[in-house]
Amino acid sequence: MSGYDYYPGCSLKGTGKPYEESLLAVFESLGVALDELDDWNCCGATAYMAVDEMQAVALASRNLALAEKSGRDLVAPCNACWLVLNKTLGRLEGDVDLRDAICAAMAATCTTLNGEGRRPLTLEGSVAVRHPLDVLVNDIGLETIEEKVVSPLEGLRVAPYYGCQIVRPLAPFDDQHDPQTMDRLLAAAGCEVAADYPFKTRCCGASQMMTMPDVGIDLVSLLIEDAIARDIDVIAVACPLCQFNLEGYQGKVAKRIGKEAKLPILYFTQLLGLALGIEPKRLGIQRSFVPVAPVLERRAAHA
Amino acid sequence: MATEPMIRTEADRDPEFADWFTDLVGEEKLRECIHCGICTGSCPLASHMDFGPRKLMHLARQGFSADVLGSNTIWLCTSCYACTVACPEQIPVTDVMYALKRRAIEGGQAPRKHPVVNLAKGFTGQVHRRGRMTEAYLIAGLALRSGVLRYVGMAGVGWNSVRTGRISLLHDQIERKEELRNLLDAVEQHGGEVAVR
Amino acid sequence: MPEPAARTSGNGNGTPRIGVYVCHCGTNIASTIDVAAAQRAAESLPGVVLSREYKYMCSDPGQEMIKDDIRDHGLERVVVASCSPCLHEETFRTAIADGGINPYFFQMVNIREHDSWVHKDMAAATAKANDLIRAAVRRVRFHQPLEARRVPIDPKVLVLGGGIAGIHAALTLANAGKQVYLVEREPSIGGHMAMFDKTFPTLDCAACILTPKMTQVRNHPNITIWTMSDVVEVDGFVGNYKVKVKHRPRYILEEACVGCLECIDACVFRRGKTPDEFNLGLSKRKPIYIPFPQAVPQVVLIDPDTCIEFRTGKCKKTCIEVCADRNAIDFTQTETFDEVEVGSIVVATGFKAFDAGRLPQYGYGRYDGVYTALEVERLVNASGPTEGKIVLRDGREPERIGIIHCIGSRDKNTNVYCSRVCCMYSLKLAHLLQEKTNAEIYEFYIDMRTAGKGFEEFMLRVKSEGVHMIRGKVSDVYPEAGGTGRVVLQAEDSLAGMVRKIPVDMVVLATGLEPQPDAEDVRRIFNITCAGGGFFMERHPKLAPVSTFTDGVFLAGACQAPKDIPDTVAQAGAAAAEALALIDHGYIELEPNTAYVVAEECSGCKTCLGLCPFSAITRVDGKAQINPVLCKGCGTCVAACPSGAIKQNLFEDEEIYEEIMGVLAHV
Amino acid sequence: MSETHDAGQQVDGFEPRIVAFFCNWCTYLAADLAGTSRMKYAPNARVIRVMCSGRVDPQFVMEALAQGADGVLIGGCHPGDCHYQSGNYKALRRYHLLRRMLTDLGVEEKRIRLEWISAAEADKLRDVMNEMVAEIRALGPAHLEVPDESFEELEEVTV
Repeated sequence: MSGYDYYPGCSLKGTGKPYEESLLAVFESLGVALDELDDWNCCGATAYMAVDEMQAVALASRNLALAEKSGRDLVAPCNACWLVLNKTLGRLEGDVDLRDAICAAMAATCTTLNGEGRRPLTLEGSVAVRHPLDVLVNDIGLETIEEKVVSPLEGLRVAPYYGCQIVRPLAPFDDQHDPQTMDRLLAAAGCEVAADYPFKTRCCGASQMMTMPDVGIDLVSLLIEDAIARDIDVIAVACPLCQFNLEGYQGKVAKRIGKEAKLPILYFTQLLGLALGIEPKRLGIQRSFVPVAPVLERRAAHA
Repeated sequence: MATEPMIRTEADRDPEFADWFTDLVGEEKLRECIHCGICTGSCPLASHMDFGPRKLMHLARQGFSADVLGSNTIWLCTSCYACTVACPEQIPVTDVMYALKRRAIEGGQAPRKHPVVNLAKGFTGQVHRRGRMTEAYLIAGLALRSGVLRYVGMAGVGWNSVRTGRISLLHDQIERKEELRNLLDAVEQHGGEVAVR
Repeated sequence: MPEPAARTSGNGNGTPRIGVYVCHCGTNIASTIDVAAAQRAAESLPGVVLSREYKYMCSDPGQEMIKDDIRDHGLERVVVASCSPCLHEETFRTAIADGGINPYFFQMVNIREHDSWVHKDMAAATAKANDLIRAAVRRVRFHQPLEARRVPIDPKVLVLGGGIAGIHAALTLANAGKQVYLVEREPSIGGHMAMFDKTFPTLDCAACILTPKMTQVRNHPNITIWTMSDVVEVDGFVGNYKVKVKHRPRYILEEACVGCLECIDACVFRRGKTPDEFNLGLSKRKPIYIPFPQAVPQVVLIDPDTCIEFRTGKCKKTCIEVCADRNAIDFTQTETFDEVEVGSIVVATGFKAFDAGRLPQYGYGRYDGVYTALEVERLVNASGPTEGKIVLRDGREPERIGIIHCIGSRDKNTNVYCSRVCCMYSLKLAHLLQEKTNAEIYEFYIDMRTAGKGFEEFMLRVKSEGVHMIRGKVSDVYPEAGGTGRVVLQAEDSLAGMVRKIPVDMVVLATGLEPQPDAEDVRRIFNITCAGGGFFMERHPKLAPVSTFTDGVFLAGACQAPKDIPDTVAQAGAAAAEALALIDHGYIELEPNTAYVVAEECSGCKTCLGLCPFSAITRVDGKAQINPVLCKGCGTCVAACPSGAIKQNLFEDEEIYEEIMGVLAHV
Repeated sequence: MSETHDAGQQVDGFEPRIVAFFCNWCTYLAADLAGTSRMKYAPNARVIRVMCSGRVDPQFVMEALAQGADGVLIGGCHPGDCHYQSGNYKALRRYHLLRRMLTDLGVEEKRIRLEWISAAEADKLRDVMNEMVAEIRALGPAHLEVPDESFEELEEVTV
């Protein structure tokens, strides 16, 4: 049972495409299998929870049920998916009535394919849902990764940005207030980690950027302005929504803070991929809104 | 200029709402709030709220349902959980916000054209139909329902996304849509509010 | 007392004449238990010749009523249903003895703590009371006349902990002429108070009021000070404790050292390299050092972890050279032990300041400008690491200072209780810091708790001095961009109804008070109890606040709960007074609940011999024999005796069987 | 403070009767503390005070069951905390033997319970009381008729 099942979540098929591309490329380069879960559905994210709680739990549960059949851990790269799936696991474990209701409904309506054909879908709640940061650092290991780094990103000053939902309210693999996993991974990739960046777990505005743009711009401006003031070259992220919010609106941010804002926002997998010597195109670097080349060139000149 | 008096009488209170609210979390935790304000202090959006989570929860405990459900506070919560992990009384504030959102939507107290509500409804509608969410349609739907104009300023982002191949007009969907829809309908009939913790 | 075997005396039908009294305890009992019904139910129980209810049985009229009834109605047994026997068993026994019958012809029924206070349903609570009263009535018929055992009290006292609590207790006892052993684990007595600068609300200098007391302790002929020492074993019981004390080596002969400190100057280390414990690491010390200038005893010590001689054996030992005439340095010292006998013990082990590193969100250890309150006490202290100048770790003087209350207090993630002193010491530090720096000072508080003599007035004074009061707990501490060295404090200003961000140069974390980390070990050694949170538990929160459940062991100071200096000193005095009362009484009466052997029934099987932890049982002429002086009355041997030859006073088998049948007899 | 409602007074009328033997130094005081803290718990137990859980003769337990108790609770100090050094260990040893014997006689294990409850653990006392009442209520009344010979067997247990 080597390798992992992979739950991309909706965003990684859309705006988060570079995350998926770079994640798959990195795992392939490290020789670790990542197999997409068959017929996964949306996790429900934060929106479903605001409308119907039972349905939200049911949505996540179907994925958990599909995933537990292989006996492998499930990798969920999107922070929101990761939290929703993990929170649902906790609630199913702590609330027998809830679990019974969901199991009954699922067995009656959903199926899965096993050796004997289509069978009603059952749920035990036995799968472990993991974030790629956790898997890379705690399973694959920094030593293994360091060995495979061929092009360390020396001179690149990177601020690790974890966002909210992989450290709150649950923090199974890192410190809640001062997480270090991404810091260590970026250091392994040769980056200069900006340990002084104070907002590594501060909210990016999430879906408010769509619904109340003024509010969203406010939050992102704080994050970008501080990074610029600290001479940071790149902010590294671990969530598609964080990436989109931090990168997509820098024109508006510039107006808000009265300074130029052209700060590349890259997935930690993209940076790690570069260090592993993977072709930038395979990492989706060209899909960035903010040009990345100037920063990389400056680094090359520096090195 | 019209002024809204900041005075409430006992007649404004809705005791049933207060009871419903305090029962959301076990062990009477919601009654044990010590008003330290760390929820509001840690909230990245408190500065935009009618009142921060501390005050909102106090109003709810007192049964001022109209103030609570009519406030923008619950719609501004981004589920970042900063308040939840900071609370010295271990109140799961974010989950309480979810419950208030549901109550407002179910009771029809949510602002009719509020973009957050529209986004949530658009999102759930899509997922209910197709099992997955496609960003292009989510945004388009939001723009249509909440008034197109406020999204004009966002057009740059849309163009960038198309340019870099990060947005697709193809609907993403799952194979066994029918099964998922039946599951969602089945649990909806089961119904009922699940305790927050 | 001419009272023959219980069963045969009394009212003609073989049962003694029993009186039952049911107490209302105001409304404490009567609001949940139908007292009148319980009284009527008791009336019809076999042997009961009289049953009464009364508002407060423990009051004088209540006691008089019992005494009168014994005389007027010829009562031979008394049952009182009221509160816990821990509270008033003694009261009623005394009254009954005054009334003229043996005090042990009495049984108490706990219908308050065990019944009315813990139940809501009146029918169920009343039924329970009836069962318990019935059991007591059945039991009391079998009571035997007994006499309390008297044990003499050794007048020596052991005081554990040399902070202000231990110092005050020791002095009080010594001044009354009692021999005191004062055991302190640090190299000097003085405790936390020695580290403080000024004390609230009067702002007297802590050293000015503490050091004279420390000197008194040193010079007192009745006090033996043992520093660097721990109690490792306590044996015995009230009046007769045997205590084993371990002395850790300080590598200095205490009698020879005169405290000239020349060895410190002579040390091969030109300057200190080890973080100084007393200054909380804000300064450095050498391997040979004295904890602080006014230390008692005035004796240096050597830290073997950093001393070159200990680490390599190749030091020039300049310290020994310079001490040639006194020859006080001894690298060969090892642990030694003392065993002393004392009659009573005062535990005054104090508190530990909450470790601010447990809350990384407040930046302690991460940002230079963040200090704990105790560190700031040292900073503002004229004899501290900066000689009282407020200089930050990066060398700057602060222009803005934020004091954050309730760090490690009032938070279910750390400690749920209020640490009680932090509001006041924060105000004090605000005053002192403002006096020394002219900085703008912000107090971030949740509730300002200033209950105490002169406390509210002090708060008003600090407010009038212009300190900003922000009602809200700081949620974020993060460094300002641009390398200013400042950190930004973010909090809801709940009075203004908005979130505020305030950049400050210095943050003071008002850390709460926690039990000592080894409180659990101390608790075990002294056989006392820890309450929630780990503080030692007093026998009764109101009526016995310095006693413990172990007779002869008393509590003083912050080891019992967070408290300020005045309360600590008051409690230390009370603990000393309780010990003195015990000593001056000369003896203590013990429950006559010892076990005894009915020799005819003993089969000599030896089962009991190994069971007694106090070696009270011996075998004489093939039969077990119990030494009543050694027996503590646990009854373990009684339960184990296969032939039923061992019995226990006050807890005879038939008494317990009657109770069992009594509680289950209702229809 | 969380407060469990009186678990008593059920419609079906079965109210478990529990005899509780509490040691004087820990569990009895925990029950006192529950009182001073005004905690609420099920009113089904009747407490009999002994100096030490080591005093609880297995025959007391048998007698209680024979007299109609539906359950017996023994409360002592935590291991290492015994006021008499080791009485609670003796109690524990006897408890294991006694329970094995009672199981042989058809008495459900849950009817006999030994708990270490320190003087500070009023909340634990409350929880144990409520839990035990609920468990025994689920079991129904005990119908124990102790054959005489088992009292003799007890003597082995006793030692």
